[in-house]
Amino acid sequence: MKCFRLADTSIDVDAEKAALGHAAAGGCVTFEGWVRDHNEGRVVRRLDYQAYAPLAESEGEAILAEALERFHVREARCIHRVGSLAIGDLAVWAGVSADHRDAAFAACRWIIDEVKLRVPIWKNEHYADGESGWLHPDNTPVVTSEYSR
Amino acid sequence: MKCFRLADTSIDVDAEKAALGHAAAGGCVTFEGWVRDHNEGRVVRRLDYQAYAPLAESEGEAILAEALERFHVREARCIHRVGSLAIGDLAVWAGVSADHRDAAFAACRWIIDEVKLRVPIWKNEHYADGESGWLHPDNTPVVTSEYSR
Amino acid sequence: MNYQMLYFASLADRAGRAEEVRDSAARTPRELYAEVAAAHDFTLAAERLRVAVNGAFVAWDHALADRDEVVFLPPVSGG
Amino acid sequence: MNYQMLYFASLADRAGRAEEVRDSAARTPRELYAEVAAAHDFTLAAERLRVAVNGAFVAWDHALADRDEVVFLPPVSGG
Repeated sequence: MKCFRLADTSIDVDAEKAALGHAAAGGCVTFEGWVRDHNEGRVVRRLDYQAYAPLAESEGEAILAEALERFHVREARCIHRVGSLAIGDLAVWAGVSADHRDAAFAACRWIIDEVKLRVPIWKNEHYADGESGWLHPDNTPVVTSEYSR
Repeated sequence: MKCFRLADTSIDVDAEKAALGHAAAGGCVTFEGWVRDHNEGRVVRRLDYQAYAPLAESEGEAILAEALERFHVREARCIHRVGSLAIGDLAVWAGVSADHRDAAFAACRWIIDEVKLRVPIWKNEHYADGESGWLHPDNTPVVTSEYSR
Repeated sequence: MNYQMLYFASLADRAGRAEEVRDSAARTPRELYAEVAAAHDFTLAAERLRVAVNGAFVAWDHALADRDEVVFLPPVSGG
Repeated sequence: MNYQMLYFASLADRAGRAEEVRDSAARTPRELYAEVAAAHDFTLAAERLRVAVNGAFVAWDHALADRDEVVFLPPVSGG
């Protein structure tokens, strides 16, 4: 059973969360990343996610397996959108169930941090002024820092 | 609009989460407390929550208002069950939306911690051996520590 | 004065009731708790409790008024 | 040897394509990146990139084989 997946259509949050259920779990923490209408002071209209799918899936799966080893958690799942998204759309969902809330919070936070750091997915923001650009992990634009010389 | 509520029937998570939506929010963190089948080494069959409703509601509302002041968040909600619950049932739900995930994680964690500390709600666990007992905030039983002398 | 008492959780079990009207000479929650603790054999020390009057937390030396709703709150365990 | 190249994000924009088959004398990702960077005017330094061969991360001195799928990965920005 895959715990990390890429989705090219809307994420079914209820289905994801149902997979976290466990009679011994007393807490569940989820993170949702939504498409925000602003970044670094610019108005964002929409964005595209591109992924190197085979590696994104294996790396995402490795992160979740590592989370189960590092934290005292029962279940962990993550699903990331690819394609074109509008403001307010759900871009990424991560969820963890655990006996205690300390572990659930810590593991969920760790998973989303690692996904942003390690999984080969790229965000292209489209701005209100008509420009667009690929972003770095810190959400600064690739274009101005690398190519505008 | 009330942001903290007590519920004597199942919590409608979708309705709660919809209230967190905000175009400027890039992240949403939710915590769900589930009825666990074990506590302090004992098998739990079900539990009851009792609340002093007027004070629970005003104190819960105060916690959420304080969260909006302390953390850079957009929306915050919490809903807590009262009455009789079975293993796996959702006992408490807390959710926060924020521009950035740091604030969303921190605020959601703070809210659930404060609710457990300050809101007048009491948990009575019913064990597999037929015993039951009210719990302290640290989940140790009231009965053995205070009354069994 | 008459006070409307509400009891919750372990205190309700101990008192064998969820509420009662008490005719009492106590003028503060501290005095009133000493009285009801003796009456119902409560063993929880006042320091472990909080007190609410008419739905709001108050201090132990708060001045009580006739017909106040007084609640002694055991340590909470929600969540 | 022939390598199946895939390009993503800013590198795909820069190269004007998402993939290409390259006939190359390069024997490691390091040599191959120098070659494609020159061909497509990539300005991202190799130190900013990671490299994957046949769907798995590899070191820059990994020995390439004929028909390998080689991907130079710009800094990621998912989530």
